[in-house]
Amino acid sequence: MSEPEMTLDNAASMGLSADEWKLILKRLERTPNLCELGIFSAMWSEHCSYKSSKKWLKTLPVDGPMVIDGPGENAGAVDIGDGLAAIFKIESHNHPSYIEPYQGAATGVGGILRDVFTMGARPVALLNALRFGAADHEKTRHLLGGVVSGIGGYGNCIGIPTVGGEVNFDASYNGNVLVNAMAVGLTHSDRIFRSAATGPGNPIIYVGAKTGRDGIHGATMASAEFSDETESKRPTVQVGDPFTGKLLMEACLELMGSDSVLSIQDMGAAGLTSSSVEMASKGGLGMEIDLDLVPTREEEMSAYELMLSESQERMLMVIKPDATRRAREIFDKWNLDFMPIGRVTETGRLVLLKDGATACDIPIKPLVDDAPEYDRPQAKFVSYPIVESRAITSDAPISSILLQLLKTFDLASRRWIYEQYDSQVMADTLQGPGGDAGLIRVHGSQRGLAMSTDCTPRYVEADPHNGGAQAVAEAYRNICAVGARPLAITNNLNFGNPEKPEIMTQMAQSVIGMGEAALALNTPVVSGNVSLYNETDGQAIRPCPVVGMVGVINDIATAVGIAPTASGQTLLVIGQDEDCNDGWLGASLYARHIAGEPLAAPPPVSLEAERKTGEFLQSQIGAGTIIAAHDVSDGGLVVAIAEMCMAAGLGATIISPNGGNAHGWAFGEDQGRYVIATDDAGVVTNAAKTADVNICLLGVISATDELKFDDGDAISISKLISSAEATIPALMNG
Amino acid sequence: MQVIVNISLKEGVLDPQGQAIARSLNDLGFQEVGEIRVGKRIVIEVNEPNRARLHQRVAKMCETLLSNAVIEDYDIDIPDGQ
Amino acid sequence: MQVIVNISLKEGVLDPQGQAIARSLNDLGFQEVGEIRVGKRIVIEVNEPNRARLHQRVAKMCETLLSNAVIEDYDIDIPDGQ
Amino acid sequence: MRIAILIFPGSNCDRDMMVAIEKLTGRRPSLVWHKESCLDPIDLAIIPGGFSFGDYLRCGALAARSPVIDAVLDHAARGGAVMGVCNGFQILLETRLLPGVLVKNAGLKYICRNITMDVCETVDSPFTRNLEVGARLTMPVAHNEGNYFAGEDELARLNDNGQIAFRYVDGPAHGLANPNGSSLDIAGIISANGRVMGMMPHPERAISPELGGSDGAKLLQGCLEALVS
Ligand SMILES: Nc1ncnc2c1ncn2[C@@H]1O[C@H](COP(=O)(O)OP(=O)(O)O)[C@@H](O)[C@H]1O
Ligand SMILES: [Mg+2]
Repeated sequence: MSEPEMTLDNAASMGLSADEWKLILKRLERTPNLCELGIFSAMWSEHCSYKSSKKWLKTLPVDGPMVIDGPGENAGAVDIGDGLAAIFKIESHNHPSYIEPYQGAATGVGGILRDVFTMGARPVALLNALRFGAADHEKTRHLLGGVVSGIGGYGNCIGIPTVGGEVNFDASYNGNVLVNAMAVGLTHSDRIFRSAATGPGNPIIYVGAKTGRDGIHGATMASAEFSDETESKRPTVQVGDPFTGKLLMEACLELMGSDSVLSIQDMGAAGLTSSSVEMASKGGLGMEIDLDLVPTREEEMSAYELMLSESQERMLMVIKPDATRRAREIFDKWNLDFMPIGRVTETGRLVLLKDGATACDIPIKPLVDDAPEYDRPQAKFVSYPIVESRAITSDAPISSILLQLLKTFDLASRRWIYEQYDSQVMADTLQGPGGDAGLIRVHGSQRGLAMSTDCTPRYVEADPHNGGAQAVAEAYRNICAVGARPLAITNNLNFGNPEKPEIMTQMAQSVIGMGEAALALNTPVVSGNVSLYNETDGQAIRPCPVVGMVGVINDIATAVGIAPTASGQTLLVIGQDEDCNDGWLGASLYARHIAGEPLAAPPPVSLEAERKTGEFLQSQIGAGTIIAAHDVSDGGLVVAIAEMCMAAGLGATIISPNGGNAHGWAFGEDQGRYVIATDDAGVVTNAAKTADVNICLLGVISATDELKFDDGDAISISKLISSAEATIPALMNG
Repeated sequence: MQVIVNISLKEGVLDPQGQAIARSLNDLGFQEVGEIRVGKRIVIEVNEPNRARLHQRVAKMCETLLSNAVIEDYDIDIPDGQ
Repeated sequence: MQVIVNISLKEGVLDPQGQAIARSLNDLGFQEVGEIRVGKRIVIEVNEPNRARLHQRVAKMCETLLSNAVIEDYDIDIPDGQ
Repeated sequence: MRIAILIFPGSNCDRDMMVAIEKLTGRRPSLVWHKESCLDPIDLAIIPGGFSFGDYLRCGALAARSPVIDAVLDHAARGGAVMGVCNGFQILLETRLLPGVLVKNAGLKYICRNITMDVCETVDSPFTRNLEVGARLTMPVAHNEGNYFAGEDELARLNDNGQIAFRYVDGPAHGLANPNGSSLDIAGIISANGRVMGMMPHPERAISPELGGSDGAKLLQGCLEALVS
């Protein structure tokens, strides 16, 4: 059966533009067949080629003394001391999760874990960043329930603890949820595996699960806008199998310990296509693969289908020729397919055989080098106005506003979510979800790794540049708050359609802000992911450039949590000056929930102050003067204090400010601050003065059930707890 | 009336559970076992005497809640003589 | 041959999943829904031409692995005309 | 003290258990792959938590039919001690070494949180002998199917025979004491002869104060000492 000749229409239906089609004809000097066109379309999709974002990603700082592998490998690698490397990356699975929340989220976790163990690292922790539509939107309950159990379903089964994450609810995500999953792994820094193919003649091995017709063209789907039609088109989504994922992880790690693997690449988006092309192109070599040898679970799969299937739990490796038998034994032990399917060549071409004939013969270089790169136009951004707190506040008592805020979906307890994740398996979790950063022990040592995911989309929308920087600063604060030293970041850029100038502005400006902050805070970007076209019927999501940060603490015994431990401990706020009696309410949660969310500029970020304050906090925690610390973020100072009291089950008496604007003081979201509890208030205060860091006395922890202000306003801590705990369960069980 | 709804994975959708069970049966000496697919069998008590309408309502339940059309098919069986 | 094994919970055994589904359907406006019980429907490809022996082997699979006699019943359905 | 920890392809608490045992005894237990069909002479076989074979069909069902389980059954038949934690408990029920079943949590969700349980008065058993009756122990649970179910008669028998080893008590402020709807708040049971014990909570995750407390160490230590004496 001969297939019809490919035309521009075919190319267009695969998401390629007329110019891109012309370039393919030119490079091949002939018309591609279906399989070849599919390969071009996948490699040149937004998802694989980063064509709209590359220009901006290049501006990010990627170097530093701790960086072993920056962006470009399957995941980033940083030196954490003792000859060890932390390997981590974040990745989105937004579109699949909207279509099938359980499987979409589960395969998102599976995919990011493969990126980490492909590098030879054993994954030790998972995090996530989630965005759902408004709580009262008809789909939210279903999507939240499915996504959370999918994340848990995969992570719990494979046995990697989920130690942190974040979740927001906002109507802009009604038709476009965000599911970003991050994985962190550990290995010896001299035992990292990379993907560049080596040694012409060496065997190419396919391992893992069999190939089916799952998620064909997932990469192009992830690069296209949603519309009502998409929902009815119902593309085949991938189904994850965490059990096979676990077998694959164990088998690969076992094989990597045996000096057999030369290069290895997981099959993620665009499956066999992107894995083979990337391995060959990085090695400057070619590949010849016999598709008839690929293990399949469905009959009569075409070359096109085999190359574009996104079946999960598969890997491609180049191994030493004499290691084949040992390698096969290991995969047999773990009941996984192991199949030599081809060899590395010197031709620089991707040659695929099928049914004894050549199904594809194309040069590899253009697939990668000629992938389009666009400098898409931006719109001139008009910053939201600076709005004074006076224009926003009411005169209700602080306690009643606090209660109201803690009940909102923005601030309510996330327990219903994170109790569905095994946060303790591997028995190294020092702090799971519920604090600032997740903290795990480096197995068998006193060292710890801290990690956090953060982004505040409403800030990014109001001021993309500042919002990009703020995401880094907030992650930085979460790491510092447990006493760890921030090392490096990974990021996931979630935006709408980049062909719209205003979306391009959001992306470009927030990446610039993110880069400035990463540079100033000495946390280079070592990996990341971009998810564009997050739009439904022309309605873009609120921009969400998520930052995932990893830090290290040399002695876990010094780490702190957010809960004060006894009455009498002094509460201080670091990064705020003594006579502060107002605060920045523009773009705050207070403005959103109490004042109808007026368009207003977000609080500015001072990177210099962030760094000074963060380093001061790290040194004080290291010195043992601090009992508990919590960064001030969403909801402001009084929310941070209340969260500490709720975590401790203790009350506090707080000194109210003099004059000024009490609601601005209580709920302003000024950046660069931490609330701490200490028994050594004098020591800490003096040290702050010496370090030229602002510090201000807030009050004292009490053994009562009351958060009390010295003007008499008060509220019961148990009431705050029960209110904050009730919100999400009420939605999900209601 | 009692209605039985069978939910099965669409053809081509991976069934890891079925695979694991098949392998285990083979290991236990049931060599004659080939592919296995696992679905759900939901037995519903429905108070609706009109069979046509019953079928229509149960189909609606399947589409709204019981099955996920992306990966699953359903079929409705209304036993006779009720 | 294709064999269908239906696994259902024994009477008297609590079925929280069935209860939850019934509650959701009621909430979604399906007031006519009463009790719901959720079971498994396992479709097995078996290479055994002799029907009597086929039934016997599948029964053995049920007893050894597919069902847990403490809480579950099974029934075997071998569609005609294969 | 000779201890074997069984490993199935999807076990994921095997290392945690090994580390805990090594910390408490100073000796590394032997690790036994599920395809082995015999066990060297041992004092205790431990089946750790995880998802043995993906927990497909029913938790523990596929694992309970693997070769190493025959060896465990022989060991138990000789009066050998067996302990199953979480998925290990589920597997023990599937082997019928212990009665009853573990079904889906009442909340129909996976649950990972710290629970508190009471040590109950039991038949003489190495698993409870060194623990004070009424002692409260706190440690994590992490499971989808920990809802213990048995017929009325069976439950009465377990209760009357002193086979209930641990019961959930005293819930946290934000939840019920019993995390999964278990009959009689059962968190763990032992066999009539006291030699086989299964429990849902994870003692191996609570072996040092900075990591979830040390009540798990107390529990394991008690068992290990009773088994040598
Ligand atoms: N989706 C989630 N997955 C896991 N943990 C979460 C998730 N959402 C929130 N958490 C946890 O809940 C706690 C509070 O979250 P959040 O308010 O976003 O913290 P912060 O403001 O410090 O970033 C954190 O410990 C976080 O790790
Ligand atoms: Mg924080």
